[in-house]
Amino acid sequence: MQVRVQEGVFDAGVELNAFSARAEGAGAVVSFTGIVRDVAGGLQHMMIEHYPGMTEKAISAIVAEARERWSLADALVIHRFGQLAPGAPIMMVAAASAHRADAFAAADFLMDYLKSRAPFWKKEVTAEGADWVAAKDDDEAALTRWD
Amino acid sequence: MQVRVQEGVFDAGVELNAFSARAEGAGAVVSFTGIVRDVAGGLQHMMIEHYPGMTEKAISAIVAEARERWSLADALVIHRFGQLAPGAPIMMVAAASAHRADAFAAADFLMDYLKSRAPFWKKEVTAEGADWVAAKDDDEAALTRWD
Amino acid sequence: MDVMYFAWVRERIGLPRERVETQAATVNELVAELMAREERYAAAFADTSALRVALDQVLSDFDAPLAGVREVAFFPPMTGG
Amino acid sequence: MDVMYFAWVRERIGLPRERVETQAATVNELVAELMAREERYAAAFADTSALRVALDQVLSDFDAPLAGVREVAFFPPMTGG
Repeated sequence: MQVRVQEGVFDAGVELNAFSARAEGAGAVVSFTGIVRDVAGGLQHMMIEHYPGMTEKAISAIVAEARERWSLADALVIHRFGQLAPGAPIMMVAAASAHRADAFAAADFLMDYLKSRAPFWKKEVTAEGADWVAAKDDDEAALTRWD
Repeated sequence: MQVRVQEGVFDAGVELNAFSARAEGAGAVVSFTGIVRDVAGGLQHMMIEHYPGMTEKAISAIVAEARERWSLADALVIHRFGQLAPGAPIMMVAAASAHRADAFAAADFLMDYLKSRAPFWKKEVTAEGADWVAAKDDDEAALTRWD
Repeated sequence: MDVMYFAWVRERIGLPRERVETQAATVNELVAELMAREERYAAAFADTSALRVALDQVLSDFDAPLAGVREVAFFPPMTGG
Repeated sequence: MDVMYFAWVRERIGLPRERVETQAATVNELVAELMAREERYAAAFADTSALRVALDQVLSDFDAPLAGVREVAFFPPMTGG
């Protein structure tokens, strides 16, 4: 299990390969990559604030929960903070298992919980100003899938 | 959309990065990589036979179905045939979307259908001999999730 | 028409494809003709519930008609992915 | 105890953290004390249903007791991922 909270960019492909190589004996690897997108047009950059100390703890707890629920060979979470340009990777999750259903479910679960339970906040900066991204009701509702 | 059926090895990390770069504007990319694993111990290699001509058609139809069901920026399927060593990548699926739920569902769906509806057959070769891998009832049952 | 065999069906029959002249109206009739030929065909087709059939490279059924079909393929359930 | 603010809560109050001496027994009591201080606190805490609280870096509730807690953090719902 690897949890990284970092300001610098990461290479999703390099991380996927390193993760798959470490997860020896796992036949199924699922990855999710989140990328900064310019939804409304005019995005200059995204600022991500987080709560150092709590962030790592919260993510580790979420990963531990996933490992209890599914049979995983390994799991990976990388999440960036600071200033991110459109098209840049924000975060990445990977889950390795002997069985594809476990790898898919665990990666999906990790994403749902990271969205709403890890202390990150996104702000979109355009020429008109800066706005905090509002939490979506959908994201909170998604957690009930795992009750 | 890209469908590749090939004998040669592919690099999952390189493919993931190229796919993400092409899927401009998609904030969510989900990938699945299948890797040859030595379940029972003693696997020398895996042989994958396929039905040239039908294979590409069947995969393209499955991808088209996924694109009808979910809002996807792009989708990728790579599947190898021939002789594969333990630890080698067998196949890969990727789905890009504006929304993570669509990317996850589409990748999961593509895997379920590729398993049971694309004309590939696996044979495991050990020192004791060679055995065709039997289809699992679970894999056929998994398709009913998408009815 | 061309008849193709894959995986253990190919191994049991001993060849990957052959040209078959037939008046069979359905896949089941073609299977019956092949089984009557030789023991290796009879063995391969003994349990068609364990087999799949594709007509012109599209999955089909054993009771499907063969009119106009150029390529028939028999194989076990797929195990890709 | 240390009180921390994140995202728009931090911006509205105008600082990321401060030391607060308090006898408040619960988070709600601490919020009431802070709101009584100045308008910017009152504005930030006007609708606590739009806020989350963490006690010693673990998500908690506004009616949770503060006994033994060293670090309280207030912030809007998370939007990571």
